[in-house]
Parts: sequence; structure tokens; C-alpha cells
Amino acid sequence: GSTPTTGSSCSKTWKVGLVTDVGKLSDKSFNFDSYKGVQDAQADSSLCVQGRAIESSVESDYPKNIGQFVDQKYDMIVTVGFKLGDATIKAAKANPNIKFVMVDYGDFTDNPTPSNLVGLLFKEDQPGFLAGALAGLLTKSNVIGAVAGLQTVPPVVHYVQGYENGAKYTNPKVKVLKIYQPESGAKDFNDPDWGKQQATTFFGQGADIIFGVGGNTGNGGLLAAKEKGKMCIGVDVDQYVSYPDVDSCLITSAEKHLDKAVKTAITTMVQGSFKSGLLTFEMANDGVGLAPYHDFDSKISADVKAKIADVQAKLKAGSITTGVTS
Amino acid sequence: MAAAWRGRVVTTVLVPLVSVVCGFLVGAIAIVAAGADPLVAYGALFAGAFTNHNALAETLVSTTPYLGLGLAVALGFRAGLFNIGAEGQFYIGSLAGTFVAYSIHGLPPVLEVPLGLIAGMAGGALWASIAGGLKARFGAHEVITTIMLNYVSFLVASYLVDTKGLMLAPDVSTPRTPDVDPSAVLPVILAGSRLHVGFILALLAVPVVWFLIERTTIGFRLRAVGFSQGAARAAGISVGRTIVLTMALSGALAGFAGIVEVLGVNYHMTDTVAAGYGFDAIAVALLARSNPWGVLPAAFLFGALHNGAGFMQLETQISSDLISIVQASVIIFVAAPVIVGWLFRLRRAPAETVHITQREVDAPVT
Amino acid sequence: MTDFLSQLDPVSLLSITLITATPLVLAAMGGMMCERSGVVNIALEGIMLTGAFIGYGVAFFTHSVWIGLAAAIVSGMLIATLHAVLSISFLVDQIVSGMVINILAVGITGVFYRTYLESATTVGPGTFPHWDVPVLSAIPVIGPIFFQNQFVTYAMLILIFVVHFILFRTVWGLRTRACGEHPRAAETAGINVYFVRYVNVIASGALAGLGGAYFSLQQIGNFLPNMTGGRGYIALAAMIFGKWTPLGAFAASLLFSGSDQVGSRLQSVFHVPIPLQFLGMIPYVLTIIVVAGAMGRAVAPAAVGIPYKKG
Amino acid sequence: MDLDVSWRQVHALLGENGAGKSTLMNVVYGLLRPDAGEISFDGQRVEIRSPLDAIRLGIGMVHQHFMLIPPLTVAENIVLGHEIANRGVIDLAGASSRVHELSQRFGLDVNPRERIADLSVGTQQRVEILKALYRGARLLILDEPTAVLTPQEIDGLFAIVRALVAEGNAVIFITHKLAEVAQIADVITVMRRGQVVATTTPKESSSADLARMMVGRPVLLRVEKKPAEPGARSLAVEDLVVLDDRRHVAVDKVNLEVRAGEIVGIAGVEGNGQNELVEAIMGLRPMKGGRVLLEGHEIGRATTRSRLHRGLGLIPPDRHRMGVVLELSVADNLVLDDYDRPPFARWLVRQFSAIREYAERLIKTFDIRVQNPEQPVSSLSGGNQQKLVVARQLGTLPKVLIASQPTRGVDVGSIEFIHRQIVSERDRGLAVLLVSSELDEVLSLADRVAVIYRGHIVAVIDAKDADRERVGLLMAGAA
Ligand SMILES: Nc1ncnc2c1ncn2[C@@H]1O[C@H](COP(=O)(O)OP(=O)(O)OP(=O)(O)O)[C@@H](O)[C@H]1O
Ligand SMILES: Nc1ncnc2c1ncn2[C@@H]1O[C@H](COP(=O)(O)OP(=O)(O)OP(=O)(O)O)[C@@H](O)[C@H]1O
Ligand SMILES: [Mg+2]
Ligand SMILES: [Mg+2]
Repeated sequence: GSTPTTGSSCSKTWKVGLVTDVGKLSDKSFNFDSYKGVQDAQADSSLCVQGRAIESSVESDYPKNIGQFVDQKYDMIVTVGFKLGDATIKAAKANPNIKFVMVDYGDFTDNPTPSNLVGLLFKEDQPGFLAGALAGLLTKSNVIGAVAGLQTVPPVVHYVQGYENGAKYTNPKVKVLKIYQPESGAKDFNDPDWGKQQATTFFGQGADIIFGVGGNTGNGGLLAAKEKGKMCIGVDVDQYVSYPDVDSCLITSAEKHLDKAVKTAITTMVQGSFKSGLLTFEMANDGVGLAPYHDFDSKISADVKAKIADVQAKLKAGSITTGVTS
Repeated sequence: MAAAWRGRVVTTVLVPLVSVVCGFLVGAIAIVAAGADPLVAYGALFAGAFTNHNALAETLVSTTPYLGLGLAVALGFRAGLFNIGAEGQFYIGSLAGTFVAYSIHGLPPVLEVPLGLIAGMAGGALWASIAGGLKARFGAHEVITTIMLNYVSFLVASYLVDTKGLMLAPDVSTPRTPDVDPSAVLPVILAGSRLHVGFILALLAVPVVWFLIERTTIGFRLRAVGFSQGAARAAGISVGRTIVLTMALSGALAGFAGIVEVLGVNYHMTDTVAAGYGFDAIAVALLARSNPWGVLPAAFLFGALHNGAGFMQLETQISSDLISIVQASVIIFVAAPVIVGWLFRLRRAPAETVHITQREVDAPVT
Repeated sequence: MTDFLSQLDPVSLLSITLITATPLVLAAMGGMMCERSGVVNIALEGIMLTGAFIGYGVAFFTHSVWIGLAAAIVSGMLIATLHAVLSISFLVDQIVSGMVINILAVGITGVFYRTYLESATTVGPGTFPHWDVPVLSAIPVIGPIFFQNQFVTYAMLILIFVVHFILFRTVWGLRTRACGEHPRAAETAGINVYFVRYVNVIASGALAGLGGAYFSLQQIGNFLPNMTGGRGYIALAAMIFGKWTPLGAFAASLLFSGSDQVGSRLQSVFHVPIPLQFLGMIPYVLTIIVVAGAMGRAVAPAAVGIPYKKG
Repeated sequence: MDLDVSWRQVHALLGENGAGKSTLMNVVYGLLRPDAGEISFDGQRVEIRSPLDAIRLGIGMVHQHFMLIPPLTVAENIVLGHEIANRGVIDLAGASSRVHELSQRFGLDVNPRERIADLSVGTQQRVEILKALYRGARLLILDEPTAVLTPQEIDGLFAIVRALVAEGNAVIFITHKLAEVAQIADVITVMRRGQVVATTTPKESSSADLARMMVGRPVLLRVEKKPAEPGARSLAVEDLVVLDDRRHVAVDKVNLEVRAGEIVGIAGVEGNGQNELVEAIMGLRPMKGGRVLLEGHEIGRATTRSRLHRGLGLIPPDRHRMGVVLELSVADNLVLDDYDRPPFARWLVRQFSAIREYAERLIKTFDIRVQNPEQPVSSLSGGNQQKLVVARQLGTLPKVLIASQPTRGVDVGSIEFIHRQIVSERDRGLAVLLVSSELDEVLSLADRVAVIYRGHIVAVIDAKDADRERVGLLMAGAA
């Protein structure tokens, strides 16, 4: 759906451009979800947004693709993934009239943040922790697994470590099997078959819950759980909606609302409330969380639900930490 | 004589030109099938490649690696070697050059830049020599070995860049090597753009490679081996050494392309491997009909396509994979000039088919 | 010890190895039919990708994985026909032609995935059902490995024997091998070399197309750009490693996919800190060693790669 | 052109190399399409579009270069294309017994289960003939069938040919050897440059007549030369052992010496180790044992390049594979051995004016017919290509020349020229090792004749004492 919905009520069409990293839009992960935020904003006729994306194929494309939007006088440019960090900061400094949104990057520590740049940072360890806490309570075998994307991508690691710590928090006896996908170019975040086989291996080791973290690769893990009648936990978005094929095994999803965050950033611009700096999405501001239990709502005991609500409250309040340092 | 000359013009200019046009026509069909207007799409492609702000400079930036890589593959073709490994050599060359460039400090640019370049070329050369050596010593077909070595090189790159204590920069949030010193950087030659000295170097590589092939004894040796290993051997030319040398030269050019990309554009390397340069390089060399001068327009075309693709996607939201369709179609028409001949009734066009695979497979040379 | 065994879980290891070897074996046998008749096929990757895409696309719109399967095979045959036309009739260098198809496949699947499938978030057509073979599937060890699979894996297992039989026991196989070794001799024996090569190239497309269906219709129930991820090249390696025989290719594929699985297990179950990159190199390095003749020279059909010109 | 072949006859087709004999027969066998004209068979006009059409008519052909598939068995090769099969599945047992039966009937002794790669050339030829008979051939075309046979094997073949004709078949027998024609032919057609110049019989025309018809002018069938005046030992081979590609011993403890000013000819049926011997002497193939001495210096470890520079010269047996680079220019080919030495190169840069000057000189001296030195060698006729190879070797004034099949595939005029060059260089002190499968060439050119059989030099005979019969027997291993 690329036709801009410029209704008559729009005095100005806000042009929002998104630049992917080399993972491309089809990754069912960072790029896909971020662009969904742009598309959602476009679909929202009250915002008068027209969104476009450019996919990068090599690293040196990043500055250039950002430049394409700059040249077209876009109002806002969204860059996805920490790999575009350097290029984004540089472009932001050079183009103070354009708003920049950086997804998954918050490394402004030694740079003064340009006033037109906002970084979206997610505490993935928190929903990971919560998902782990749930898994720890629901596992019957005391073995759970996580099938993850690249270890070199920090959010992936945050999710997994949070998951592991969360599970041990509610169930000290639990054993967590985890595997990260080996780097291989085209298959990064895009190898569901591999993810599926890893999950199957974990079932052989007694696991009964799989957390799939890492785009299509993680989705493979979910699929395996569905086929083998095990439980599974989705990631990033409520996968009950985004990946209905596996709804029957999905107990919940560890959510980081990339799409909502991106849409929020766009909305602040449209409404004139854009603020630069770091937007941290965490439990405390409901920026991350756990998706509904959906089909499992009736199968999960009230006791478990209460415990999870308790953990969530404590994370919110900061009275417990996930033990994950980023 | 005049007829022969005209024949040459037809094969070296007209056939590639018509092929490019045909390739775009096929691409247009795909665009229509994908629900967009080919005129709009190609208009955007053109604008993105040439007329937008800085577009031409960016096209030249994209052209730069294709020059080195296209020359690398073309050089191999001339010796009858099918180097599918340009991509791997590109990475290994980048790694070696980057390592040297960020490790050295305090030297003036006139020293540091050449050291980086030399290390990059040496890395590519060594990596390519593996395939060359295996062919010379054991008769292992270079197509298979270079394909396999490509994958190995990706994994080597990922290992080196992702591992603490190796090439991973300390205190960075993304896996990448440290940045090279400013004194190792190839300076920008067009203010306000990213166009850097590396482009000039890559341009200069064209006549250098041409001279090497056509005017030097090395080039003669290489062509003799490419045409007839048996005759070359009987004339006392060491086929094995020539194969290794050719692969090394080819790899050096690919490594050159890699390190120039680092020193001119990125200043560091990441573990991200998704370029597909190796295949593009073959396409460039085929389009150039293995002639170094032909690499010039061919690389320019590929640079323009690569650069224009972004704006085309911006305007039409067609996947940039469309470029692959155009490229593949162009190669089809170049490699099968018969089709062009039919289409345009250039019946007299003495468009011989491109032949790369060796005429004779000799026993391993010891 | 028992702990080690239960951690190793050999039955599941072997079962997964067999499953993940499926597309490798199929594509390798496709490459084999092709190369045995004298045509190099480095287009396996592109053919599989096309098969995966078309198979899924058709299944998506018809709601039938079986129609999708047929489409995957037919599309593989069609794109292989392009390889045949270019390399046999137009005498295009076979490696160039194969490479073109790989690039083309990325382009076509990428563009049309974006246009027609990417935003579809409804439930897909699903995957082939799991079929347990009565009686046999109950055998310990053997049963779970061989007789509790899905269609493409069963087809692969059967096709190993079919292809072996065709190549080495039938008239067609003899003629195929003749065309790959000495096409001129075959022609003087009254064989239409072009016909034999065309049919074999197209057959290779059918096999690789079926291999493509493994990805989208057997394992995932979805299509993703580039989802074959270079397995076509590993299949090529398996074909060489297996010395151009179906059983050899089967063994090589098991070795490659097995090393992959063992590598993962070392990380996830045994926590052995071997960098995964090194394990990932195994198939490629093994292939290089084999091509270099260290494990007995792999002898390709003599005429493979050389376009045949009549007269 | 016209050609009439009758049943129960051996029809010899005679002509120089390149006269068009093979081309004509390829048309008859459906491998090539005629541009004009027609073919009748058994009085019917027929159109032969493919070998299959030819086979259906009962035409069989044994090609000059055998059409056998080395890794397949005899039976598989014979039945290929006409398999005995049961619903697509080959009946190899049935095929074997069919082959056995046929080989019994015509006295063609072969084992159907053996792989072609393991057979001798003579046996392979029998397989080829069986192949044709298996397909029901009534007209059998034999394209230069004797080129690879010993005189004794030739007699065996002739017996088979006569048996075939006696059964009512017809045989077209292609050759350019006059003696064979007299022995076997009932009718002779002589071709020259693609045209029939005469149809005659052995009784009507003598060998000299036939030779004149072939070439278009009287030919000297013998080489004129003075007796040799051998000097010092130039090339010596001691206890040389060389392996072939399959790692079998191809040259077995060979001792040989060639003195300055003499021509030593090596006679032997092809495939008895000649190529391996030559390649080992040139450093193109590793030696397994023994020594090679050039003017008393051991060169066994030297590279080909340094051997060439030290005064060895080579005319390789296979012009297209080893002699010339077809795609390069005449000038480039003339400096192929010395392209990187002064004056043809300074440092790494080639010196084109020096190369051209040198090339023009050689072209004139060796009478190479070219338009200009820059034209590619592929545009030269075979004879001129061979003259180019000879010019390149002799142009560097070597001390020893290894001439392997120096006149193969070359027209008579060029043969004369090349022979004269070799002899005159000998007279100036060149040592020549001549390897040829043409016994006549060896006998007429050599001063001493060495006979090679299965990798052994079985005899070295002075040219005066060497007669066809004796050498032929030695070549067959009857020592
Ligand atoms: N279509 C063609 N047009 C022109 N010349 C051709 C054509 N086909 C073959 N020739 C040439 O015709 C000549 C006849 O070749 P052919 O092989 O028939 O000779 P031959 O008499 O069998 O010689 P040999 O004794 O060497 O076998 C060769 O020079 C060949 O290159
Ligand atoms: N298929 C062909 N089509 C056209 N021309 C051909 C073909 N084959 C060979 N020729 C040309 O025919 C000419 C004769 O070739 P060939 O080597 O057979 O000559 P030849 O009759 O043996 O001559 P020579 O007496 O010098 O040995 C050459 O100029 C060659 O380029
Ligand atoms: Mg002939
Ligand atoms: Mg000739």
C-alpha cells in the first residue's frame, strides 16, 4: 500500500522516509516492524503522512540512502538498526531542518545529541525477563529454549539474557537452552529452517517452551513448537497477529513496540511536540511488555497470572532488575 | 579490412549497447507485472543515478568498486580462468588492508595510504592464489574452489570482526573494526560529496591493466595460457605459475576494490556480508567482453544502476531487486548475441559467443 | 555416559540431519542429471529459490500445498529450460548461463514477493502433512528417522533410488552418460544429443524445484526472499563430493547437514566454545579438499561444460 | 562431385590430407548437411538428415577418430542408441550375448564386459566395426582405419574387410596410403580439394599415377639426401622411465643417443610410448627414472623453458593442441618460445618492432603463406601452420630438434618443404630425433631407425638395413 492517503483535510503532507539496514524489509524483524510503524502512520488519515522506504544492500549505501530522502526534502527520516548510527548522526548534524529517528540505537553518550535527532531505545531485557518468568512457571520439564538471531546484534542478546534470568527468577531449577544463529550473510535473521531444527533439537533435550528471537530465524523456532505441540513465545510484536500460523502454540510475545514507537515519533513531529534525545521504552512507560495470552488465557492459572503481574509491577517499579547490562 | 573493422564495432559496441536496451525492456515487463509504471520507475532510476543532487558523484562512488572487480574478473577471463571468487577476495583484501591501516599510526598519508592499499591487494592476491594454486597443482576447477572460498571468506571476515581481541574494535556497540586514522583515508576530491581519490585510482587501473595484458610479457603469457595451455607449455611457459600469477593479479584487483571502499568510504569494516559483488563483477566483465576499456562503461552502468535503485524504490516502492532482473537480462543478451542478432536482423554481425571455460583441460601441472 | 547420550540425542540428530539434507540431495541429483549429460548447472540455487517462491505463491492463492508442489516443480522445469536454451541452443557458456539464472531468480522472487506476498499476514497455506508410515514408523531408531517425515523428504529418499536406477540401468541413463562423456560419439550412434541434454537439464529443474518446495511448503509454510541461502551451492558441492552418483550425493549431503547440526549442538547443548564460523566452513573446506583430489580424484563427466556443436 | 559405390566391392577413397574425404563421408553419414546435391541408396533417392537416418538405411561408419566412450564397457558402447531394453531398462546380458555372437561370426575377438579405456587401439577398432555391424550396416565406411595399426594388424583388418564384402556388403575404404589401395581396393576414387579427379581401378593405375592424381603434379616419393656425417653426441637418454597419464609405465628403461648431424627416427605404432618419451625429453612430463643429457650435461631436472634455451627444439605431435596458439597472431606464435627475452622484450615490455622484423624474416625464409604477420594463426591452412612451427623451432638455431609427427595432416607440397628443411639443418650439424607413425617417413628420412614397442626400444637399425617388412614386424613386437 504505497498510495499516500492525502485527504482533503491535510494542509500539509508529512513525508517520512525509512532506510533499512542490509537486512531489508522482509526480515520480519527490525526493518519490517519499523516500516510498519511508518505505514501505520500513513494509514492514519489524521496524521497526513506519506511514507517511503529504501533498502540498503551494502554498508556504504547508508549515507547515500539517507541522502536520497534529504534531497527530496523529507520531513522525517527513520533509520533502522544500530548499524546506521554513524551515518544518521552525521546526516542529522548536516540537516538541522529534518527530523531523524534512529531505531534501536542510543549510543549518544559521548556525542551531544543533535536537536533534530531522537533515538528509540528499548529495554528488551525486560519483556525478555517477563517472558522467561512465564516460561519458568509454565514449563513442566524444567527445560526451556531460545532460538535467536545474530549474537552480534545487541537487542537479540538482551532478549535472550533477560529471558534466561527471568526463568531462573521464577524457577531456579530451570535449564535454559539457547542458540544464536551463525553469521552467514543472506541467511542472517532469515533462516527459519535452521531455527526450526534448533528448536526440534531442544525438544529432544526435553524443552517444552521455545522463545523465538530473531526475525524469520526465530519464527522457525515457533513453527517447530507448533508442529510438535509445544509452547512458544513470540518476539517484538504480538505474533498472534503478525504470524497467525503459529497462534496455537503461542503463549505470549515479548513485545517491544517498534511500530508504535516509530509511529509515536512521527506523531510528535506532526503535532509539533518532537523532542530530541533518547526515547527509552521500558516497562515503566509501557514501551515494552508482554502480549495477551490469547488462546492460552484459559489454560494459564490465575496463580501464574498473578505472579507474572507481580513481576511486571516490580520491574516497573524498579524493585527488581533483569540482571542484564547492556 | 573495413568490413572487419565494422564487425569489431558491431561486436564490441553495438551488441553490448543493444543488450543493455533489451535488458531494460525485460526489466520494464517486470515493472509492469509488479504494478508500476516503467517510465516512472526508469525516470526515477535515471534521476537517482544522474540528475539528483550529488547523484553523479554517488554513481561514481558506486562505480569505483565495480571498476576494480570488473577488471579482476576480466583479467582472469583473458587467461581462461573463471574467477567467481572476486567477492571473497574483496573481503579478504579489505580485511588485510583495514588491519594494516588501523594498526599503523603516525605515518604521513603518502605512506599510510599506499601501505593500506598494498596490504589490501596482497590480501586479495593471496586469497585468490589459493584457488590458483589448487588448479595449478591439482587441476581443481577454479569455479568450484572460488565459490567455496567465497563462503569461507565471509566466515573468516565474520570471525575476525566479531571476536574480541582480534579485529573487533573495543567500545563499539556494533561489531566492526576500529576506524582507520584520518591519515590513511583516501581524500574526497569533490567537496560536498563522497567522491574520493579511490575513483581516480580505479580509473587509472584501467589503462594499467590494459597495458599489462596487451603490452607486457606477463600479459602475453597469460593470454597464451588462456588460449592454449598445451602450446604454452610446449613453448616453455609454466602453465601452473601463470595460473597462480593470474589469479593473484585478479585477486589483487579485487582486494584493491575492497580496500579502496574502506579507505574511501567506510573507514572500517563490519561483519555484514550481503553485497553480491562477485556476481556483479562477472556481469561487468562479460558486458565489457573482457576488455579493460570495456570495463569502464560497464562498471559505470552498474554503478548507475546500483545508485539509482534507491531513488527508484523511493519513488515507486518497487524492490531494488528489480536491478537484478535488468542485470541478468543484459548479460543474457550479451552472452547470447544470437538473440540480439535475431531481434535486430544484424545477420552479418560476426558476434561470436563468449567463451570462458578452457578449451582444453590439461593434466595437473607439476 | 547416559547423560552424554541423552544430551547427544542421536535419533533426533539423525532425523534432523536427514530432513535438512533433503534439499541438498534433491538439488545435487538435479545437478547430477544435468552434468551427467554434459551441462554444468550452477543455477541450482536460483532454481530452488524460484521453486520455493512459485510453490508458495500458488499454494497461497489456491489454498493447496499440493497444487503448490506441482507449481514448484513446473517452475523449476521452466527456469531450467531457460538454462537449456541458453547453454545448449545458444552455446552460451554454461557457467555464465547458470549465474544469470541465479541473479534473475533473486530479482524475480524479490520483486514479486514485495508486490504480492510480503504484506499478506493471513494464515498461509501451511505445510505438507506429516505422514507416519504404518508399521515401519514404529521401529525404534529407524522409524523416527526415516518413516515419520513429510512429502519432500520421502520423495527424496525414493528419488535417490530412482535416479540411480535411471542413470545406471536404463537406456536413458546410458544415453545420458554417453552425451556427457563424448557427445559426438553419442551422435554418431544415432542419439540426439540436444534432446538428451534438454531433457536432463529440464529434469534437473524438476528436482531442484522440488527441493525448493522443501523450504516454503514443507518446512516453513511461507516464502522469504533468499530463503535458500546458498544451499544450491552446497548441493553442487555435495554432487562433486559424491562423485556424481546419487548415493554419494546422499552421503555427502548427510555429512554437510550433519556437521551443521553437530556444530549447533556443540554450542547449545554442550557449550563447547568453538567459533561457529569454523563449523560453518566445514562443507566448503571439505569440497575444496575433494576437488583438489585429496580423497581420490573426483572425475567429472569428460564433456561437461563444453557446448556441443553439431557437424 | 559424384561417387558410385556398388555392393560386394571395396571402394577406396584416396586423397591427401584435407582433400575432403572425411567431410564427404560425414555428409553420407548424416553428420553434415550437403549444400547441394543428392544421395541415392539402393537406387532410391534418400535424404540423410542425421546418423540415425544413415543407420536405418544400413550405413555404418568407423570414424577416423574413434567414436567410443572410454568409461563405458564394450557392450554398452556397441548397443548405445540401439539398446536391447525391456521397458526402458537395459538388458545388458542380452546385449552381451548379441555382441558375442557377432564377434564370433566375423572373427572380431572382443570381451563385451571390458571398459574401452582398457583396450588397445586395434581392439577399439574392432569394437567400432562391431558397432556398425550390430546396427545392421551393409555399407561400411572405414575412415583411415589403418593409421593406428601395425602392418600385421592391417592384414587382420583386410581379412575382415574381405569377409564383409564376400557376404554381400560394400565397404568404402578411406586412406591416403597408396600401397593399401593396391592391396584391398576393387575401385578407386581419387579426391583433390573437394573434387573427384578420377575413378579407376588398381589394375589401371600404378601408385605413381595415383600419387600424381592426388597432388596434381608428379611427386618425389623419396627424400633426396646425402649420407650422414655424424659428429659428437648431442642428445642422450639413459635408462629413461616415464609414466603415462594413468600412471602406467609408458617408457621403460630406454637408452638412445642422437649425434650432431644425424637423424634418428623412432618407428612405432602410435601409443607405444613415443609421446611420453618426447615429453620427458622436453621436460613436459616428469621422469620416473634415468637421465637425459644434452651435450653431456644432465638436463633431467631442468624446466622446459631452460631446455629450450639450452638448445633443444620441439616440433610437437599435435599442432593444434601444442604447436600453435590459434587465436594469437603469426608473429606472436613465431616468438612463443622467446617472447620475454631481448630483443623481443625489454624488462617486461614487449618490443613489437623487433618481433615484427623477426617474424617477417622467418615468414620469408620458411615460405609461410600469410597476408601479414598480424593475422591470427587460425586463418592459416594446416600446412602453413606446420611450417610456422618448424620455422619457430629452426629459427632459434637449436642443437637438437625433436620432430614429432612433423608432417601430420600436411599437404604433400609442405611435406617436401619440411623434409628438405630438416635434412639441410642436419647437414649443418643439427641432431634430429624424428618420431613418426608414418613408417615411410621414418624410413626415408632417418639415418638410423629405432623401433619402439610397448615402451621399449626393441631395435636400433641402420637406415640401409631397415626394410618395411622387418621394421613392421619389430613394431608389432615380433622380436
Ligand atoms: N563447411 C566447410 N567449409 C569449408 N571448408 C571446410 C568445411 N568443412 C570442412 N572444411 C575443410 O575441408 C577440408 C577437408 O577436410 P576433411 O577432413 O574432409 O579432409 P580429409 O580428406 O579427410 O583429410 P585427412 O586425410 O586429414 O583426414 C579441411 O581443410 C576442412 O578444414
Ligand atoms: N569449417 C570451415 N569453414 C570455413 N573455412 C574453413 C573451415 N575449416 C577450414 N577452413 C579454411 O580452409 C582452409 C584450409 O584448411 P586446411 O588446414 O584443412 O587446409 P589444407 O587443405 O589442409 O591446406 P594445406 O595444404 O596448407 O595443409 C584454411 O584457410 C581454413 O581457414
Ligand atoms: Mg579425414
Ligand atoms: Mg590440412
